[in-house]
Amino acid sequence: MTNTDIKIGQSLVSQEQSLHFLRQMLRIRRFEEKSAELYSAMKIRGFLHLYIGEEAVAVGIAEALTSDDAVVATYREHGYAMVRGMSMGSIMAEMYGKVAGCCRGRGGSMHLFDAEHRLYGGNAIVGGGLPIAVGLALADQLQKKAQVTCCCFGEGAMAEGEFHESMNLAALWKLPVLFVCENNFYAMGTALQLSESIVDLSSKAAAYAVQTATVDGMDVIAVAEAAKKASDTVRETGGPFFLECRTYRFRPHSMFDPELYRSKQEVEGWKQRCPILSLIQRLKKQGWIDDSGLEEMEQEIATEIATAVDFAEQSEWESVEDLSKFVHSDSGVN
Amino acid sequence: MTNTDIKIGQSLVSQEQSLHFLRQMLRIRRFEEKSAELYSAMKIRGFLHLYIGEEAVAVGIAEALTSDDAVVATYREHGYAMVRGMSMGSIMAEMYGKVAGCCRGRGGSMHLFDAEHRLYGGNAIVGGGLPIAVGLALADQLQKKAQVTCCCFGEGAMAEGEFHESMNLAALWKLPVLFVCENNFYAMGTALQLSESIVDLSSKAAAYAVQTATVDGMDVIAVAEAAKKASDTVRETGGPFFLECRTYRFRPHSMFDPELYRSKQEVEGWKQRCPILSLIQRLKKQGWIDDSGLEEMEQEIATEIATAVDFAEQSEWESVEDLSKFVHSDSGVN
Amino acid sequence: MGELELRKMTYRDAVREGLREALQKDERVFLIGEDVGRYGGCFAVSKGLLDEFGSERIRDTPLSESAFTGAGIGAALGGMRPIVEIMTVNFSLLALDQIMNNAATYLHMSGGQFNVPLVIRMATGGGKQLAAQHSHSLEGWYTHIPGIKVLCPATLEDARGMLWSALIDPDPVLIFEPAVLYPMEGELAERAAAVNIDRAKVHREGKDLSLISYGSCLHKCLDAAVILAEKGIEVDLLDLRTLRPLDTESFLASVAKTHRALIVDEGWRSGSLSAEISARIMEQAFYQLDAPVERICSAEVPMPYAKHMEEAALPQVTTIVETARRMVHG
Amino acid sequence: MGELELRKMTYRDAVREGLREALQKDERVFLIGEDVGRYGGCFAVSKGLLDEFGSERIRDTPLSESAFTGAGIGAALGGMRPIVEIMTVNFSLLALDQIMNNAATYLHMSGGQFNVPLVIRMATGGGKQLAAQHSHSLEGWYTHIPGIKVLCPATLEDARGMLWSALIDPDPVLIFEPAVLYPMEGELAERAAAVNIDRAKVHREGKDLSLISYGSCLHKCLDAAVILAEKGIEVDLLDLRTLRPLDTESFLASVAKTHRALIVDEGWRSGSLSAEISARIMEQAFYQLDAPVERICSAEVPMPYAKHMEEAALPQVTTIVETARRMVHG
Ligand SMILES: Cc1ncc(C[n+]2csc(CCOP(=O)(O)OP(=O)(O)O)c2C)c(N)n1
Ligand SMILES: Cc1ncc(C[n+]2csc(CCOP(=O)(O)OP(=O)(O)O)c2C)c(N)n1
Ligand SMILES: [Mg+2]
Ligand SMILES: [Mg+2]
Repeated sequence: MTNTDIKIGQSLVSQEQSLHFLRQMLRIRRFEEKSAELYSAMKIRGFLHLYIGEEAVAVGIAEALTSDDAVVATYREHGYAMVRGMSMGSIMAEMYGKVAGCCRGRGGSMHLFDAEHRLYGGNAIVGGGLPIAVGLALADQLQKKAQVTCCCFGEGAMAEGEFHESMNLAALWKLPVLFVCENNFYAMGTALQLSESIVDLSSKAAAYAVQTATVDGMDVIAVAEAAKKASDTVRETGGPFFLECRTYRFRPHSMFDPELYRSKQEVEGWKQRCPILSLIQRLKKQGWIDDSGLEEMEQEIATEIATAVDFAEQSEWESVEDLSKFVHSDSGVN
Repeated sequence: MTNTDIKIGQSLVSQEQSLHFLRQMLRIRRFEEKSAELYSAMKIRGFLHLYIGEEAVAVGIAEALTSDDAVVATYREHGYAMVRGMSMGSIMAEMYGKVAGCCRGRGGSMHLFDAEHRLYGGNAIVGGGLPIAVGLALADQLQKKAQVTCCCFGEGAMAEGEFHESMNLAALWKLPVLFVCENNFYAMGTALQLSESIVDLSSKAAAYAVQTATVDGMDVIAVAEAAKKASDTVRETGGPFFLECRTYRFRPHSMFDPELYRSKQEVEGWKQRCPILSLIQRLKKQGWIDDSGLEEMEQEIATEIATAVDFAEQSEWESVEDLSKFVHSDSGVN
Repeated sequence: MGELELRKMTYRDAVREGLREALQKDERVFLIGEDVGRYGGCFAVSKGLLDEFGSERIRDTPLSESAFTGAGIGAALGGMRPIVEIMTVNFSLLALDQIMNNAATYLHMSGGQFNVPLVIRMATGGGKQLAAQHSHSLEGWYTHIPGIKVLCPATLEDARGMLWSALIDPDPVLIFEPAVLYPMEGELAERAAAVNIDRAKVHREGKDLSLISYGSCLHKCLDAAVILAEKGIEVDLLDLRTLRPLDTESFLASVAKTHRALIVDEGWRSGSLSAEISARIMEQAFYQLDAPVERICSAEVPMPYAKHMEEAALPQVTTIVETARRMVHG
Repeated sequence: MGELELRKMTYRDAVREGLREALQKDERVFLIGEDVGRYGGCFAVSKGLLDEFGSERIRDTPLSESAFTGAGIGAALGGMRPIVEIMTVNFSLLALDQIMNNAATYLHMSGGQFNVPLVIRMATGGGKQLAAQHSHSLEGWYTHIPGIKVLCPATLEDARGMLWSALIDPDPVLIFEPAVLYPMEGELAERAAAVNIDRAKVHREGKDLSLISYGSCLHKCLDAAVILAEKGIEVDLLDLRTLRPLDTESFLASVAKTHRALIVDEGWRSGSLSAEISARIMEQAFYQLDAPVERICSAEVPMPYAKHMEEAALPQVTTIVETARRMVHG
């Protein structure tokens, strides 16, 4: 192994790439910490579902996707919005409900959309995004476009009928969908074993004749590697793949959650495996980053966030005259 | 093997029982042949889904059920209505739309109900009966009643989300449901392989941690035996069981079906395996029935059917004044 | 010229021609649903199209209403022009989450970024003795949902022409085909003329009473109108055609002329489309009314199987005639 | 006596007390739904009940709206008295097939053999900036379905009392709890008094205008009524309480007195419950009206997230006041 490479997980990752992983995870972490603050300050309202603890998943997955690929996510999608390339400003402004937000303030935290980066939401109905992903992949197949549609959902969504129907269609029609299950072991307060008669999620997916893999969702490099293999398989076979990422939600489900359903110790145990801290340790051991370098990165991110908040603060409110704008397209669109 | 017993399939069945099987299958066959006639004569209207070719399933399953057990069936349920003990008259009158019908003419062929024999329909929404069966079994579990709820559905229903959700609940909560999949290889005109990414249906069910078995649905004794094992398992474990019965629909899906989707040869091939003819051959070989005995049985059944038709013809029409009767219970019911 | 030559065909044939023309005109168009291909369509509407266009464009689906409807939404977002066929409105309840929470909201939720050029067709209505789970007439109910358009072709011309108009609409359009109309015969010009999907159509002019209807009930109203004419009552007969958005102008114009209105629809009475129309007339034409607006709808019961019971539950010509006479002559 | 002692509590507490009393009174009663147990209910309504009654009677379910709602129907058929909680009406679309095609039809389809003593509770309505997929107000829409009853408690008394009345009803009853009301404070007597579920309630008597509402909008009407009173306008304020079947008598009696009616509900305007009420007044009280009945409903848009936009979409006190004034003074 050359000294320009580091063996982490099972793979060779360059210094540049591993620092990029760190930066992306930190950007999500700090952005959401700020969002939580702004929620308490009543700048952000509605539901706010934080991704804190699960950052390695979105960051690792993003590595395997091209700008032509599509992403369908859930209400816990800030991470995906960022890794897809959306600016913090357009996301923050959206959560402020301002016109400069990616959806002109109509969507909020649960509904981040971006045509340019092919992010198809932000869906607040559990399981609701799966059929959409199947359809996007069907459109690609019919148009002979070699694109992947990445569909992310929580383990809780797997109990919904739409999971069953969508997996079957994707497998039956050999559609290029990368199903990414973010298994954080809880659906709100319902533990996986209270939700599924079989907790080995890959074996559930296998029952649709779909290729599967399970990866440690707290290890960004492992996720990136697994996602690469998975997406390569999708590109080669043109058919679906199911990737389970085992991760954990450090924060409450949303901003109103007494967390009666899990113990402090359990949460603490998982925090020991924080994807960001562990990567930092490994990078330091490798001598690829030191405290000052880290400090610098934190500074840059802090500035980026401050600029985004500023942008959101400065932005205008949509005029109420435009309330029914976008209920239908201005004719012409087609 | 003693001469009072006959080794058919893998099991020992008495002469009495095998003649009973034959009579039950013939009753269903002849009753439905008559129904088809009466449909052409416009005495019966709406949809009429015939079970002809599949009689071994209902007859074999019925053997494993007690009068305390419940049955939830589909729109193709004449067979179940009969084997549960409903009179041909109340079924025929129902299909005539007469007040003497089991549902006072409100249900018709697709909605046969009978509280006395615990037949909970007759459901015309594919997959719609599965959650109901889960609930009936849940009620039994909560009330500590050692009863089985038998839920029958076609293989096409397995693609519906309700199949997925219901199997998971039954397995997760260990509910006494006997799921009987009548795999006749077509859902209307859609062949199994065009409907499921995996055509081994038992393996699909196994993905819910449910015990499974597959049986030749054209062999009534094999079905009876498999059903007995299955229901015994449900009674012992208190949990669900999935039994696939491979069978075939000799007739069109309903009365309007050009059958463009399957070949005459395929149908002929399956007709060679007619569950009734094959049982008759085996009984004759065994010397347990001869042509005169068969003739006698046919005569008795013909009389039973004639009486039923007569009963239906004689019955009154519900008065239109009672149109909205049963939209709500007469208070008091609870 | 072709346009002028009239050909005898059924409503079913007209829908099929609309589908064929759309599939020929735009390769982004495909038909997806249960048994649309090998079976030929549960009402034989798509019979023959599989051979003509192949299994990619005439796509049979498993029994998965929610997923294949959602897949239609996704395919529309992905650049295609899907026509999703849900066999009947009764099964559309299983796809309602996809329709209301995705198809109808995507454009607005995304701040105008993602329109959904999707068409969903389904058969609707009772009258065939299919009982409580197979006889719903929910097209009026669907009109409550912002973000979608709702059409109900009552004529061969609309059965053929509305599909293309719906396909060129950038947003989701639901087309409800009354199942009892499929065998209806009529004549159509060789080539389809484009039809508008924003105006009601006056089928008969009259000064005594505005008779407002759509779909299968339109034909009961046409029969009633003939009988009423014999009795000297001239009705202004409107076919709403597009149920959302409603062409309020047309029925207000009619009421301004007749000062009396009777609405006939097959939905259950409470919360029927008729209620909305009555409320709009109340709000916008109250002072022009000589008598209260009345409704004839279906009885509020799960549809019974028996023929005489089903007839008692559905709007009938005699009821329309009697009600109209009472309203005009008191 | 206990009955007379009043205790301070929230609407949320009142619902919880109703649940607790029902669970204590009848062992056939159990609560089933997503996160009703360990989480304590997504709105903390069932908090504490798991410890008190155990996981068999306070049953957490997987995310499977259709199956656990259908399981509730089956359990009711099997002799239990299930209370199915669907977190919010937005998710009930996934269970609508079970509700409309099974719960509402079983008794009639079976010719009276199988009644379904089931209660389904769900939160409803907007006002919390939850945007297009989480702000539906569909209780009025549900009233279109024959075979079910629809209740919407607007007061603490009804929040606690309606549940038991629903449970002793032999047929399916849907209870919609406006989510914005959960924190509302008030006082209740120690012991629950049974409440009727067939009559509307007059909250204020007045001769100038009938103000007809229910649920969260009732409270906007109460505020409006105070302002209007200051302006010398006395409204007759009705809380419909039971949305299906509607207590038509009460609002007709009110209109007979005031000759003017304004209906306020949070549903989308087209096809709203208000339309049905307006149509009934048209049909049965036309000649008593001095002015057209009017409606204030939600704008026909998927609910936007931004606060000012959501407020613009929902009925507001100022609109009610202005409309009422115009209607009375012209
Ligand atoms: C169909 C539906 N039912 C219920 C809800 C309420 N709800 C929102 S998130 C959630 C839990 C989902 O858990 P999971 O799929 O594991 O995703 P996670 O939140 O853990 O990321 C529930 C029950 C919903 N939004 N949609
Ligand atoms: C939810 C739903 N979708 C579609 C239909 C129309 N339909 C009735 S039977 C049927 C095929 C069902 O096939 P299967 O489950 O295999 O049962 P079989 O008829 O073969 O016994 C279809 C598509 C329906 N009744 N319900
Ligand atoms: Mg989870
Ligand atoms: Mg089948």
